[in-house]
Amino acid sequence: MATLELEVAEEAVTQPARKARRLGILFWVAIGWMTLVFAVAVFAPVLPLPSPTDMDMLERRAPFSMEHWLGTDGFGRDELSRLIFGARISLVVGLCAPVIGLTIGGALGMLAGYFRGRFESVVVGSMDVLLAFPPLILALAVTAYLGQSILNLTLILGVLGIPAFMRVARAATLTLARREFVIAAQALGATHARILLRELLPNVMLPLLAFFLLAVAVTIVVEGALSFLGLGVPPPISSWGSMIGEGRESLDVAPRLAFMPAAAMFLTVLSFNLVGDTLRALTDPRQGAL
Amino acid sequence: MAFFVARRLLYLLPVLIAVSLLTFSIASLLPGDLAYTILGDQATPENVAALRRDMGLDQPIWWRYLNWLGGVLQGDFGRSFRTGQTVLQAVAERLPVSIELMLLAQLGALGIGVPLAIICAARSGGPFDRFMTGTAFGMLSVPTFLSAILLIYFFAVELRWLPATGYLPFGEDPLANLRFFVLPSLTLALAEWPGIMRVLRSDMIATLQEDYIALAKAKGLPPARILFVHALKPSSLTLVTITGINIGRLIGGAVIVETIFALPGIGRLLIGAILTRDLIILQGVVLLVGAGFVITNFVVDMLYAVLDPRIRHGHS
Amino acid sequence: MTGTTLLSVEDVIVDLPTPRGNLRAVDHVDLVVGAGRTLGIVGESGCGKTMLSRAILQLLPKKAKLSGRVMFDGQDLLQLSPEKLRKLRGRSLAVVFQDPMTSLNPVLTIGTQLIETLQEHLELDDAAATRRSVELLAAVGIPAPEQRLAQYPHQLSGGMRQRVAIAIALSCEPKLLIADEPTTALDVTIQAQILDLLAREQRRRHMAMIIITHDLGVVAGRTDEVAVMYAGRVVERAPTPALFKKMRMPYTEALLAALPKLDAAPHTPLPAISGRPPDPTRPLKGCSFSPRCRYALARCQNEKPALEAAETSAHQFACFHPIEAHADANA
Amino acid sequence: QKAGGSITVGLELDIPGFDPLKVGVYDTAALTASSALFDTLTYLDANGKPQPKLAVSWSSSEDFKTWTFKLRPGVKFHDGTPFNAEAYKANFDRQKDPANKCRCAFYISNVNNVQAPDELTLVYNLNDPSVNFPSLLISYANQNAAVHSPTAWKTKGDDYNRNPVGTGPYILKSWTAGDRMVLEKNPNYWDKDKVYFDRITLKPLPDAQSRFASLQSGEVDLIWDDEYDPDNIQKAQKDSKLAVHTYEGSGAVVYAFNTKTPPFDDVRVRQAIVMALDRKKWSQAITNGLARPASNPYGDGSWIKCKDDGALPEDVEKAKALIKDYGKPVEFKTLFTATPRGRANGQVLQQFWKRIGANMEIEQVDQATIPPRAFMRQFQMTPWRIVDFADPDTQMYANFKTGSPVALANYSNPELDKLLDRARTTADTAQRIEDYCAISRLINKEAIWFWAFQNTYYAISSAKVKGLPKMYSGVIDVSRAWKE
Amino acid sequence: MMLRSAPSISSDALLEVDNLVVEYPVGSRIVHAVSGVSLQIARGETLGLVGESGCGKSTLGRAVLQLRRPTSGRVLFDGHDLTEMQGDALRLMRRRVQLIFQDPIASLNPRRKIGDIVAEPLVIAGVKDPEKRKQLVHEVLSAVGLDPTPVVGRLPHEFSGGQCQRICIARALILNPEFIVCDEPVSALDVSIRAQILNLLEEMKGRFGLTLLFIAHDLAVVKAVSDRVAVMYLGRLCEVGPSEQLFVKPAHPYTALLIEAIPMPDPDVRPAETVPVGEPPSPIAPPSGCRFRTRCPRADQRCSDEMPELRAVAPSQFVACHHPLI
Ligand SMILES: Nc1ncnc2c1ncn2[C@@H]1O[C@H](COP(=O)(O)OP(=O)(O)OP(=O)(O)O)[C@@H](O)[C@H]1O
Ligand SMILES: Nc1ncnc2c1ncn2[C@@H]1O[C@H](COP(=O)(O)OP(=O)(O)OP(=O)(O)O)[C@@H](O)[C@H]1O
Ligand SMILES: [Mg+2]
Ligand SMILES: [Mg+2]
Repeated sequence: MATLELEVAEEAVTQPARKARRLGILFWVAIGWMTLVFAVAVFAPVLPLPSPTDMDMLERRAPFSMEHWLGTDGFGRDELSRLIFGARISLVVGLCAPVIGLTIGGALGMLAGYFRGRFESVVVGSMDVLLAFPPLILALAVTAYLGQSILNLTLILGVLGIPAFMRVARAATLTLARREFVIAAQALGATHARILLRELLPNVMLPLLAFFLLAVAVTIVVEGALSFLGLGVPPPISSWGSMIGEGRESLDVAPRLAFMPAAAMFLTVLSFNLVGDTLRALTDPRQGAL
Repeated sequence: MAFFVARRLLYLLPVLIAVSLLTFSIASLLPGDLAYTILGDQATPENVAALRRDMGLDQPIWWRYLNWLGGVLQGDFGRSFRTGQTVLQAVAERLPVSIELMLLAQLGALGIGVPLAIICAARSGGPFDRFMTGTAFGMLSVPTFLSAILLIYFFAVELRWLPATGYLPFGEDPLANLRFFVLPSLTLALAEWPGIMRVLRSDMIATLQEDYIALAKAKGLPPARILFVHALKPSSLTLVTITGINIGRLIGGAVIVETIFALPGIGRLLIGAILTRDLIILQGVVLLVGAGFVITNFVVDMLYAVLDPRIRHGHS
Repeated sequence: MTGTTLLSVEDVIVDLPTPRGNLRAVDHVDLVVGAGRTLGIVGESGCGKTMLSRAILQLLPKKAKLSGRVMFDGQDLLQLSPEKLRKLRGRSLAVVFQDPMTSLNPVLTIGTQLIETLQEHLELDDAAATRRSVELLAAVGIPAPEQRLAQYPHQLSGGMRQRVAIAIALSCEPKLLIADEPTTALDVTIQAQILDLLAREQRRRHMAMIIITHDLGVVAGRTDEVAVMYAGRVVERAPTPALFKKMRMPYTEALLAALPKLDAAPHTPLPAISGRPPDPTRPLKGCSFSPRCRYALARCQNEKPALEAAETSAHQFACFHPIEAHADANA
Repeated sequence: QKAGGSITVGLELDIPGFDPLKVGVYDTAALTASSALFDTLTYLDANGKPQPKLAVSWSSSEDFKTWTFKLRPGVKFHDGTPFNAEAYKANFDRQKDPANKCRCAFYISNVNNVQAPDELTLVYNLNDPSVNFPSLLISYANQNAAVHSPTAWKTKGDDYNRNPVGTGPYILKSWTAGDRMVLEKNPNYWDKDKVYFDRITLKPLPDAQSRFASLQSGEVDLIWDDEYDPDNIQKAQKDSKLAVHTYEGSGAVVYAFNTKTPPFDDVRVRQAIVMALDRKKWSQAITNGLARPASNPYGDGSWIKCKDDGALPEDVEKAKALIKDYGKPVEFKTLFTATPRGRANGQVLQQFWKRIGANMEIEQVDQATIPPRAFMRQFQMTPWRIVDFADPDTQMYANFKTGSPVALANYSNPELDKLLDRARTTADTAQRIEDYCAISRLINKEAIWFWAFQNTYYAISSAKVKGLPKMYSGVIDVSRAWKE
Repeated sequence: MMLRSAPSISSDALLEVDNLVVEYPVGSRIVHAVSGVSLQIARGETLGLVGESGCGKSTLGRAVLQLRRPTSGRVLFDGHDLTEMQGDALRLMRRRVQLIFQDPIASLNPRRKIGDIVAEPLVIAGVKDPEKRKQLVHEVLSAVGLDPTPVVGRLPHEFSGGQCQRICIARALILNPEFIVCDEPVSALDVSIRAQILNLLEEMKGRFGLTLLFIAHDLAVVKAVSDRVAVMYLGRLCEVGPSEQLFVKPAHPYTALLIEAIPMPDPDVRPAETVPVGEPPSPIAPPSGCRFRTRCPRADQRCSDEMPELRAVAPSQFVACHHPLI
């Protein structure tokens, strides 16, 4: 059986390539920005910052100074501090709401794509109902009924994201469920739960996560739109979206009040997607195999 | 095909019933009793009770729902308590605006997004592609309420090329009508093209790696024909889905844009209805908008079949 | 080599940058195809057959780096302007791909895909192009060709699709047809039909052809000359009869031996080639077959053998320890 | 002063309609339209004196409880039907009829009935004397005073609301909901020589920024504005091509405590809350200082001027002491509208009260939620507004009299009731001023409501627009304006 | 009855397929993937199953394993009717019957480590002890010629097709099954690797005493490993017989056609152009009578009227043809 000796020497099996080098400078810049934003957001309360809500009503829209590095907003509040505290809200809402969509929509989509049949019709139908319902009305109704809070805001945005996640998960599951490794698991006598969790989930997770990153970006922006309509974060809390909305009113006098949070949002959204794209390329088995 | 159409149409019904149920229950659960809103300073408890009785608000909710549904099935969507307009009148007035806005916005977004996507896909990884990716995310980070006012300042106040706000029906003066729609639809298009571009670009890149594209090149076809005839169509399924969802959403109105540009669209009607607790209008309009959405979805499904003959012929 | 040289590939190298480093898919390859002749290229998966054919067609991935010369009909394809190249492709230089399921555009009708080629190169009007398409489909053995024009690829079976692809390739009477594993995706019975069709059309139109395959059986009866590739290089090249009569390269021998024989008894162990081809991103210093070669000696690991002529100048091989004895394929 | 041309006016809100039974109360946008569509019995001149319009003369009884008006002859509604005392009475009766449950009835609660003894004579019978009656509720085209054609509302039914018919200088030509309302000059108007524009176009432009931009770009000639858009107002003031029109009204933006719920059941807390305010800074923060601080419900525009209105001093230290004295943590919620101005006020107030150790939570609700919450007393503190009234009686009585649905503070004080009753039944103006000032002192001392800013009304127009009358009660009346 | 005429070389049949019918509903129509197939496989035997793409080979294989429930018919495994089994009973039975797929890379979950993939059957079978599992995984990986230590921690994409197929075989073997359905296990592999895997399968068969149902479309490959060969066409069996006999003297025209179509690696054998033109008909509307008649040079009226039954033409060689070649 000489022919059977298949040496699996170290180099015969593909080495996971040295990842760091092929990530590129942009990736690290993006990581750097994300780290910075997360760090200041997490440590905002202990940073030596002026209070983001304390007003100096006579020092409104002050320009950059030693005291207020990025100046003050329309109420004389420290802009830098509001940006940093705003990052907390934008990130929390921007991350938590898609998580809701990811878990519920992802689970529904996987179940629908795996079990098919009537269950699938019901899931798809109810998602259509959710989509057919004007989102703003839902947002208005929920805030009117449950009141305005970050939690409710997150819930609304999360629920609104469910159909999209469902679609992504279902589409991925549909193609995967016919793949042979799933049939192989069935042939081994694996239960449905095991197949869903062990075989499908790790594979569905990838497109879902890619979509998740996009959803983070969209959520941060949509939160701003809701703030503009008075359905966003309750004042005096700041979020980037609400800051853009407030800044819009003094676009003539102090355009930076709208543009600084927009720039923060842009950099963060861009970083998220850069990192997401790179990570996806990295964890894609097909690309890795080349 | 006929079977396909019939089945989709049948599917419309349960979705619409669910939408109407949802609307009705949400509308009924809203705080702020209609009676108080109508009575205002007259809202003594006795007056409120009497008015509620008059309006049937003291009936159980399912009874009210069935009543309303009965009316709807007979084509009677009811009348606004505030303006006296019927739901159908109100929608008939507003819908053309929303539809025109939606169409022009989609046209704009596709007009910007599709060519860019094709160029980026054809040169994926190149400097132009990277630049456009950055620009796309930049545009995503400018909310419509900001871009709208910037466009107004620039095009209306500074350059005076276009009106800042307003509307004229198309029938009255087509040219003026279009001038009024340029900025609002541009605002929406600016918000939407990044999504369109991203989606189409990645689908295009995948398609361009297909064997049949290699074959098209090997046949010596000109690059334009390869991109537009061979690659675009098979890459556009996701694009169609996204556009369908966007259209469905915009039928329900683009509240922010309508507010800023003072367009009398469905979005402002809806928000006005909810802010004044004009529930009859709210329920009716949401139902009609929902129907619009479902029909759009239906059209999108049909479009899949047009785009992809495999679907048309029942192969998946 | 008889007749005029139509295509000559000279010292072609294809490098593909990958995340794991440079991948040399085609490594110093020289080939010649005479007008009206058939060349078979054989080799394992990943040995660079497709990359070589794409290098000839100038259809390499964007990031690929190509060097050497590809002389076709007197002009160097590498130096041609894209526009000139485009005029050549489909017109004088046609190709059929491996998988008929994926090589036709699923959203365009058969007719469109045929007619666009005709109109692009022959400047026919619609009626003439349609007429010619029908003739072509009939020539490749498709029943009811008029109706097929309006159909989409998915409405045809795999064999028929491959026939359509062949019809497209033949449409402008090319001088050279490259068939890149045209039957690998097909059933045995259909494979035979398609190969016969190719041979027939080639004879009829007097065009040159390159058949790429991993099955020595396919090239045996149907080619004038065979080149065996391994790890990006041509390791043996000979007129077909000479190759099968007297193969010199141990790899060629092993490849042939590994085919299950119809006349062997069931359960006879097959002489398999142990191991697997080297990682193309980590080229070996010596002969790339040496780790799997039962004749390999120290020299094989340290030095790359060049392609040298054997008995005749038409038979070349790259090996320090060629098989001297007559290797009977059916032994 | 030349006739012809047209004017386009940008208003904030979409007008729901004109039928008082449907809309209840006209808002500022509706008033602009109604003052062009409808006539009233009188109007106020630049000095605030009533002048004849549909009424050519009037007289009152000794006790000021009966007012008799002589009507202008030959006036016709836009639909051709004649205007006369009977038509006027029909308008009044329709609003007063309890079966109609009109919100508008609230404002005519002091009128017992209206009689039409002959074609051109109209008699108002009041419950309580009213010295200034001709300058009060009949002097501008609000829901009560605008005269509609009875034939029109009877024949049009539900559709009348959006197809109003009056006697005014302009006729409704077309009206697209949410968009534009086009009014054309009434060729048969009794006073048509003083009406210049051929056409008035009214547009709802809900967004303040784009509304101002529309004025700048010349699409509209005049816009409604308010002090919450201070940057633009101040910019316009400096711009020679634009003119800012303003009227300092009576009435005020106010806040009511719910005195039945803790912590506002304790007067110390209420006083502390009021004393913590710094209205100057407040005005600076939200309106660049345009808003005028208020210390009583009447305002500078009112004829009630008090030497002492009993305003609590702005004194943080004292406020802190009161809170400390109260002993318990002061935490409460205040309703605000979910609008930029609601948020702005909320955040500023929160700051003031934080300084004295009181913790206020902003509860943002949509506009439709505030009235029911207020009427059902489901609040701790709510914003409210006292609209301009030439006579404070109606509102003061409703807002503070024990048991009134609008007495939001839930506060009952026999002395206050007594003062309110006396102020409404007295004919002597000096006595009434004295009483109203006493009421102000009492309310300020008890701190059951507090006043934020006096009502100030703004309109910005292109400098070419002339002839805009004073914006009494915030009405932008362009029906007699012209362009240079 | 089919059952009585069903070919059998041994009374000790481990697997007995009896008049199996499998249909797929496609929209409003039905794909007749397998139409009344009866087979027996003796313990220790390898039955080769050949036929063109789409003729129902995989469907048959999957129906045997109850991965696709048959429309009708029985599948007796060691005397138990699998079609009647449900839930846990079936799951227990599955330890004794395994499956190897055509595409080795697709049949391994791209996101799980090789160690987990190979241990998965043990986990499902309830082997709780991780040490025990590890030991078994190492044993079986060594048995298929892979060095366990570097392999277990890696992902499938890091392996070549041949190595992946070894992993699949290891996974199939780890529970010591008695019977394995090999669904085109070498079709996706290179000539050189193919020989390795075929040899490995043969070796494993000897070592573990396996019974195999070996599916392929390549007759030469089937012949190399099978004791008997069954030829399928469009959902029906055409011919069953001992492999050598079948190749030397095919009885069914279709078998003959298949043998003829094998490309011979010999330049002197000029391929004869006798292959009939024509594509396999659609399984949605199969031809009446003999399903091969549309492509058969010998077909006559009887072939379209009457369905040929499987009958013996030589010792243990059975054919379903009205006009057999022998
Ligand atoms: N787009 C690409 N990017 C990077 N490497 C590639 C690409 N395409 C092919 N390769 C690599 O180039 C080498 C040669 O590939 P090629 O496709 O020419 O092989 P082949 O002989 O045609 O194989 P097969 O029989 O599988 O078609 C292989 O190692 C392959 O992995
Ligand atoms: N899930 C399915 N739904 C509908 N039809 C199916 C399904 N699976 C297979 N078929 C059809 O059933 C028939 C038999 O398919 P099967 O996969 O068993 O063929 P096969 O002989 O294994 O082919 P191949 O050699 O291509 O693997 C084919 O016509 C196929 O199209
Ligand atoms: Mg290839
Ligand atoms: Mg199969």
